[in-house]
Amino acid sequence: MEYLLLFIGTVIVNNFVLVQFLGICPFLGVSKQVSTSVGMGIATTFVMVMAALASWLIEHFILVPLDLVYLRTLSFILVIAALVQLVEMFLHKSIPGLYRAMGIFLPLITTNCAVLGLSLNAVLRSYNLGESLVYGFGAGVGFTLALILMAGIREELEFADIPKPLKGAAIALITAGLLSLAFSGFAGMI
Amino acid sequence: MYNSLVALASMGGLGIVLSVGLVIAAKKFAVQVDERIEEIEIALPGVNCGACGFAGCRSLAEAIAEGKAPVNGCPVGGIDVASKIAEIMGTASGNAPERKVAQVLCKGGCAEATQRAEYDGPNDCRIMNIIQGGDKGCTYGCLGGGTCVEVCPFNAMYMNENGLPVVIEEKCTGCGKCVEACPRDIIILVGEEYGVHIRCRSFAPGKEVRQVCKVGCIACRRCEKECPYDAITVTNNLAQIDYDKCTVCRKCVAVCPVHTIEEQEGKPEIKAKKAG
Amino acid sequence: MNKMIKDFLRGLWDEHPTFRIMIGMCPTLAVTTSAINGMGMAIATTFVLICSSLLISMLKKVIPGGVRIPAYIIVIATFVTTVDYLMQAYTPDLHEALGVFIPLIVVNCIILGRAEAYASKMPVIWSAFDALGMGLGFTWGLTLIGSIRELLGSGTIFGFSVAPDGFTPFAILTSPPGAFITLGVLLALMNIISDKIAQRTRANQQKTAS
Amino acid sequence: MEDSRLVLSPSPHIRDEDTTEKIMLTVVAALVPVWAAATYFFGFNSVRLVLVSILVAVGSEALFLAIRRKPITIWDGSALVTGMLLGLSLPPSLPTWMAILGSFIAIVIGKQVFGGLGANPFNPALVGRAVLVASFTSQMTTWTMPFTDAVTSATPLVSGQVSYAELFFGTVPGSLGETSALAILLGGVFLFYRGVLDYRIPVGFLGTVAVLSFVFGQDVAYQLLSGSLLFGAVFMATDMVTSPITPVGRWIFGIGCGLVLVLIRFWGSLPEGLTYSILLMNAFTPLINRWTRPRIYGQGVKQA
Amino acid sequence: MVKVKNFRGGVHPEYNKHITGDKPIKVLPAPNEVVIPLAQHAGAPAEPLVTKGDSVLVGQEIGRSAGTISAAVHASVSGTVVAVEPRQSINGREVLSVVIENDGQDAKVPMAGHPDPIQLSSGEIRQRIEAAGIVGLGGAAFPTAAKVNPPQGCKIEYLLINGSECEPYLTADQKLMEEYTEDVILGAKLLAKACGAEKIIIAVEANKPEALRKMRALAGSNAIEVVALVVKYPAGGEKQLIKAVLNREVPEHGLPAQCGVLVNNVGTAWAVAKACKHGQPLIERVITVTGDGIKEPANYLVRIGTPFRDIIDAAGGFAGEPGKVIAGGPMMGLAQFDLNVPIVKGVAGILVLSNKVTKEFDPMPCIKCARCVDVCPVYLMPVTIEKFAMNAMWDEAEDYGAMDCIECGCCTYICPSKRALLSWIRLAKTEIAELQRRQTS
Amino acid sequence: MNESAKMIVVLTIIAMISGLLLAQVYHLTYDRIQLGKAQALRGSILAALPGAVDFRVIEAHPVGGLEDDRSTLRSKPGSDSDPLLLFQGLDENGDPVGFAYVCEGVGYGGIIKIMVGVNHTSELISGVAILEHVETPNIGSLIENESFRNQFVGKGTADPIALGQDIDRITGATVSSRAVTEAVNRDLSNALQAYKEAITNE
Ligand SMILES: Cc1cc2nc3c(=O)[nH]c(=O)nc-3n(C[C@H](O)[C@H](O)[C@H](O)COP(=O)(O)O)c2cc1C
Ligand SMILES: Cc1cc2nc3c(=O)[nH]c(=O)nc-3n(C[C@H](O)[C@H](O)[C@H](O)COP(=O)(O)O)c2cc1C
Ligand SMILES: Cc1cc2nc3c(=O)[nH]c(=O)nc-3n(C[C@H](O)[C@H](O)[C@H](O)COP(=O)(O)O)c2cc1C
Ligand SMILES: Cc1cc2nc3c(=O)[nH]c(=O)nc-3n(C[C@H](O)[C@H](O)[C@H](O)CO)c2cc1C
Ligand code: SF4
Ligand code: SF4
Ligand code: SF4
Ligand code: SF4
Ligand code: FES
Repeated sequence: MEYLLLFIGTVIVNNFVLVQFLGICPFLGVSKQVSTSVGMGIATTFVMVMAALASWLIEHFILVPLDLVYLRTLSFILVIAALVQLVEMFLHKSIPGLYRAMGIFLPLITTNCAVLGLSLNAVLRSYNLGESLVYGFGAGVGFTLALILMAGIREELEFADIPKPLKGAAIALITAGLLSLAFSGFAGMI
Repeated sequence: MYNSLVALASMGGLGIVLSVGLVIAAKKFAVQVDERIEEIEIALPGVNCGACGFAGCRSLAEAIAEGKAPVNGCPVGGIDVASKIAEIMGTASGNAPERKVAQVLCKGGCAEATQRAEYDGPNDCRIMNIIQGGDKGCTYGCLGGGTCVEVCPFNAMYMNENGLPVVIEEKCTGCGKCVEACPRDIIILVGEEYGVHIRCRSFAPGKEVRQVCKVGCIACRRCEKECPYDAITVTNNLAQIDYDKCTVCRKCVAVCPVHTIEEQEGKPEIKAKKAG
Repeated sequence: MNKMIKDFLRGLWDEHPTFRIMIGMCPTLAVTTSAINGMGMAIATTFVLICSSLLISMLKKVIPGGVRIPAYIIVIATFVTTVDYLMQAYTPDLHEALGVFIPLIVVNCIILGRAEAYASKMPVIWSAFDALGMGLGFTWGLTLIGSIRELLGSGTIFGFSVAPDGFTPFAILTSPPGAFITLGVLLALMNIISDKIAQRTRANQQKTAS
Repeated sequence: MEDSRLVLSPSPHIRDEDTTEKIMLTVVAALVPVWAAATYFFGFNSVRLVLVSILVAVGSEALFLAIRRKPITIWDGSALVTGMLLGLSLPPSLPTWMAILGSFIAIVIGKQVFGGLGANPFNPALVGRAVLVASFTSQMTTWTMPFTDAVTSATPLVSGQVSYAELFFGTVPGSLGETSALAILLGGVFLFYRGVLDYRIPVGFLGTVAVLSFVFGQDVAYQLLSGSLLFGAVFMATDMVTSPITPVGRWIFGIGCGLVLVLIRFWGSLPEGLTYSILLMNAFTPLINRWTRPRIYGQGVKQA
Repeated sequence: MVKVKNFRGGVHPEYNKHITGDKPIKVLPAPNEVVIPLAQHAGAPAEPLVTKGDSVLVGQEIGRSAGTISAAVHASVSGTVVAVEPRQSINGREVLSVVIENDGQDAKVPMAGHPDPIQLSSGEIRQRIEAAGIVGLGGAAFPTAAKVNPPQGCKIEYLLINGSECEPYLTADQKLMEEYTEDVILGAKLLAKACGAEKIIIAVEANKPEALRKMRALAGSNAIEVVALVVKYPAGGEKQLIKAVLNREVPEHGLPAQCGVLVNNVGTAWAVAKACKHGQPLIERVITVTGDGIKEPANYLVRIGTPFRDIIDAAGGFAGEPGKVIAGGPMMGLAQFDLNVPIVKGVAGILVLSNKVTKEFDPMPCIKCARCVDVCPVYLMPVTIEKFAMNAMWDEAEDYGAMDCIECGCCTYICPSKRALLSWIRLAKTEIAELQRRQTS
Repeated sequence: MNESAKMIVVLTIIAMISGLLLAQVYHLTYDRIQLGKAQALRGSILAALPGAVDFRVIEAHPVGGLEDDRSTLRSKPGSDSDPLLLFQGLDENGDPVGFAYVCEGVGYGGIIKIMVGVNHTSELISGVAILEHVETPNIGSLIENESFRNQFVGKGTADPIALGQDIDRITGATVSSRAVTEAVNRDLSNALQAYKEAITNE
């Protein structure tokens, strides 16, 4: 039950993109088409779970025992980047189908606030391993949800007669704002 | 101090582990990715217009890298892009494709051509054409709905007051979108140096053409006879120019009794052809 | 020299990180609830940007291509952590307000992007100018957004109350939806302004041409 | 006879009488009883806020279009509906300038920046309302008793101390238009009768709330009648522009609104979730449309 | 009260059938000159058998069927061929036509009738249908001979006789059913025999009580059932009819025969009866001349090839300034700009709308009211397909079923924003077909 | 040197240098950071305990631990064994003024951390300070205002503090107001008891 609450809380109440402002760049960049945003969402979710696991291990087996918390940011980002790169190489070589559907997004994700933010947050909130994983998964799902919703709207907006100065990023930001407004109804729920 | 050493050692360890891992992985999972694809894609204009016949710039880049498309495959980019790509591909053949521009082969606008009905429907030539062949008296002529103008991705066309499309040749990239869109096949791509055009596409007999249009080709054959290079032939009631032979000498222009043939300023005679 | 100034100015408008290239959006939206927060964040980022650009430009010959990215990340992360601790020590309130977004400077695309695209290819001095331009661009951007949100959302600016009595703050501007919408509207304004500028220069060119 | 050219046009050659303007005016007509009830209960405040909202909505639409040098299409009536709905969703004691601001935002941020009528992904009136709530929370949650200007602490949804009859007729504190279930139902029936209202959304919405209230042991009738649920389900969730176009999609939309509303009402920290439930489902609309395409005639039918 | 048969979708336009509903069918004298296009049907145009100067008799074959999907064409008057040349036809194009000057004799070629045609074998019936050049008179003008020859593996169980005449204004089928009930039923029986159908169902819209009554009175045998259809356009659409009457669906991109059904118009049945009984080819048909722009609306039996102008003159000419002259009904008919075009086999009426009725429709932005989705009788999303078509996204349009559109026009009719949905969908269909053609070649 | 080896060596060296540097930064700033934290803590303790000029930390072991908090979404690890920190405020003479403890409530935006001060003798609340919160600026954040916080002064364990009666809500921020009120209420008696036990044991 607590895991469920944590999950729901991370997905909708404290949505990574719309409430926490993490991962805005890919959110704005890759939300032009529903199909790509699904791929991106899945890839991000995967990386987030992996990052949650990796950072928990580092924190609890290296940084804390050796009293090296000041190396947290550095070690997290390094390990995540390396891991993602490994996975990407692996997919490219071994499972080309999956690579084409999802792998091509991986390099985009490596150096992205959402993933590092997730790792740091999980540690700062002293989640245990299970919680970290649920948190990572929830964050990924929340990111995916926001991305797909945005993509659905933006595909429609392609056909709309939007004033010229607002075309592109400006209208995307306003849409994101209204989306965030819609999500704000959940605020304080959990 | 002790803590500093721990930091030194553990970061060193991390560095080793990661770099060794990456080195091994890079070898083990190496996939031959053609770096040139990336470079070519950057060199391409990135408008994704599809004029090259591929599904966007990326696809063309892949095709060029694989040798399935020529380095000058992008008609939009022209010589600059072609030579850049040629550099990347290491081939010397940076010859730009001949720059072609769109020419509208109909002169019968509102003032010259008759209407056979009052059209009331979507302002789209393709739709007009489906609906009983449209409202224009001439069933070969421009419908004036401006679909070509709509589809041009480079804003290289506009409709004039006479209800005919005009190509702004400096802006036209020869992408051919308008050619494809025009339901009457009135637009063709022609090398930009050619400055004489027979602006009519009607295969109707001269008598019928006269009834519906003041400037339509009546197949009187005067231009055919006048042309010193045999560049004009009249078949199926219509005079057409073989641009490969045309030298832009302009002799035909004056003889046309209905002024179907039009010359463009600033496009001089092509002397080289005369010799050959 | 001229080109160097141009490169420097580029970051301030033509390739403005926030309003043109749209990178580093997370801090741009998250911490600009007040002018001081936005400015603090931007200055911290600028510091890291300049330092890492300098260092990477210096080290560019030494670092082999294969480990380029991890090496840059280490350099950047080192500076970020340094800033993190310095701020915690000397500006604890600001540190508190910016929260997790300070360590997240590591992944700010401006920094790695500049490192990749510029510093790894250009001489040290040029890189520094480029970084300074970008950083200042980022700074004025974030300060502007922060000021607007603070002024309308709380009636203060840099913490000083400037609103007349009876002013009811437009609180949505300090909330997440307000952040998105403010930036969206600002972006539209920037587009209008640069359109106007482009028009004017074109008109000028035509005038001189004729 | 030859002189006059005949008209050439694609079939069909006849069109239904209904136009977009008529549809919008029908909604306005359906809102008249609601406004009348609001004026009866809240007096001048009702006239003041609704009128101001309408004027500002129509005015800002005209202004925006004028700046864009587009045809001024204010006579299509959609801005009128938006303004009226926004006005009716405001608390009676709200300062006029806030209504002006909300109405302006509804039209400009909620609608015109997306390209005007038909292009907005979110319900403009609700965008306006949500922005007001987020900005002026206390003013937007300050209620007055009907027939007086006395400020009361809470709406029946929060206080929970009024009879069904009061809820039904509307002698309770609340937003201008939301209090009288009777007037809303009157308008709703009229809309349905005129074919403007698709029954699926209100039925799905109210049905879901009823079922879930029952499941969670709440007073079903009370949940349905209190707050702005009825008003929103009849007039706002049904906004065509921002709700799905497929039949199945409209069921999903209605049910989704109900789910979110219940979630917020029972577990959220806000007393009322109507605005957010509809806005959230608005966001889902493009996806719902995409994933609930009707089966085409003959599709999947095997040869006999 | 028997329950009327219904289907999903459709619209309720003003039917306006009262204008001609009580007007008996008048025989229109043959005109001085007829123009008989050689392509009046779906499929390959007929090949001309006569040249300028030839003299021809009524019922003489002047165009030979040019393949399996094609139909013969016959002279509808006797006289001299004055031209074989392209002439404007109702589809707006010039079509190779035989122009015959009427000599007023009405001399007929010898026609081999049969006193009790029901005795004919199914092969003989089919042969007579083919020889008579019969095509579907319901609108599509598909050669009936090809239609009654079901494709391999299809067993026809039901013959549906389509007497719904759901197009507003038109009353030709209605009058035909009322005045020639017997022949229509005979034709139905012959068609059933020709295609091997076990059961005949005659479907008539419930707003034609007289036709229903007469049909029911004569249907008699239990092999023939007469059902009342919901009064809704397009109840007469083949697919909608099958769904309403039999609750079956024709497979997508398939033929009715694949669900065991053959649908024929009442006029077609009548023509089949005449071909078998009198050996008369398809040289005349019943049409309705109506609309507020015509002086004396009426139902006429006219010769194929009669120019519109003659018919309009016979009906008293225009009432005031004409706006639109439409070949067919207001929902699917084709607007004409040239009154010299002739009546062809597939045209059920001439509708003249005055200037008052033909107002311009200025499209407004779509408000996504989904009425078009609700009324589409093949359950498409017209608004979505329109959007794709306007943006030249043909693949997406195809994916959303553009090719399944039956062009009934319900979506455009109902749209409160007066959008030209069908026009764009039609464009999408043309472009998709073009792409498919290019792909296969 | 071959390319791979070079990669490994360079990366390792850079990593090591960075580690070393950061260790230095950490040590250089450590004292100052700790001092800052302590000052912040001290400030809020002294604000909650008027009259105190200094404080000391008492570890207490409340009976049964403090109540679980749904905000943190997790059970507190071994709340029985974990000591509760109480801060005893001392006046100029070093005499106890009272004690302060930290409690948490769930507000509109998230967790609100509150420092509650209790008078030594009267056992009534002497002050409340908000340590951390993420409430909406200008709405929920008004709980930081003195006018709101001062309402708690003088309240005690005798009868539960009720929102709306003892404490005026902040308009439009019921959730935040309630969170603070409930949090203060909930732990008050427990903490008081633990404090009493702790000082008697000493
Ligand atoms: C064997 C057979 C083949 C047919 N082939 C076609 C065909 O290729 N194209 C076509 O439009 N109709 C074809 N039809 C006729 C259709 O089923 C249908 O009756 C005709 O298209 C007219 O329908 P409508 O008036 O509803 O459009 C065929 C019918 C039969 C029995
Ligand atoms: C929208 C639509 C409406 C139609 N309405 C009628 C009708 O009212 N009566 C009719 O006989 N055929 C109607 N048809 C044609 C029928 O689909 C079908 O082609 C015809 O009944 C087949 O008979 P036929 O081959 O004898 O013409 C309609 C077709 C469509 C697409
Ligand atoms: C954008 C927004 C921000 C809000 N921020 C807070 C907040 O910080 N604290 C709070 O208690 N309620 C907040 N609320 C919620 C409502 O103000 C409050 O729960 C509700 O109005 C309770 O109504 P009442 O105060 O009239 O009882 C917020 C609501 C919105 C829409
Ligand atoms: C049944 C119906 C309900 C409507 N509801 C709303 C509404 O809730 N809010 C609104 O701004 N406009 C509403 N409108 C008006 C119109 O659809 C709206 O302004 C568009 O969303 C603007 O593009 C409604 C219109 C109709 C026909
Ligand atoms: S669409 Fe036609 S006019 Fe426009 S650029 Fe392409 S070829 Fe030229
Ligand atoms: S040239 Fe073709 S597409 Fe262009 S306006 Fe004329 S008919 Fe239309
Ligand atoms: S989409 Fe086609 S079938 Fe559907 S209603 Fe429109 S015209 Fe009729
Ligand atoms: S009927 Fe017209 S307005 Fe309604 S959804 Fe369809 S296209 Fe849009
Ligand atoms: S700053 Fe780019 S994703 Fe956060």
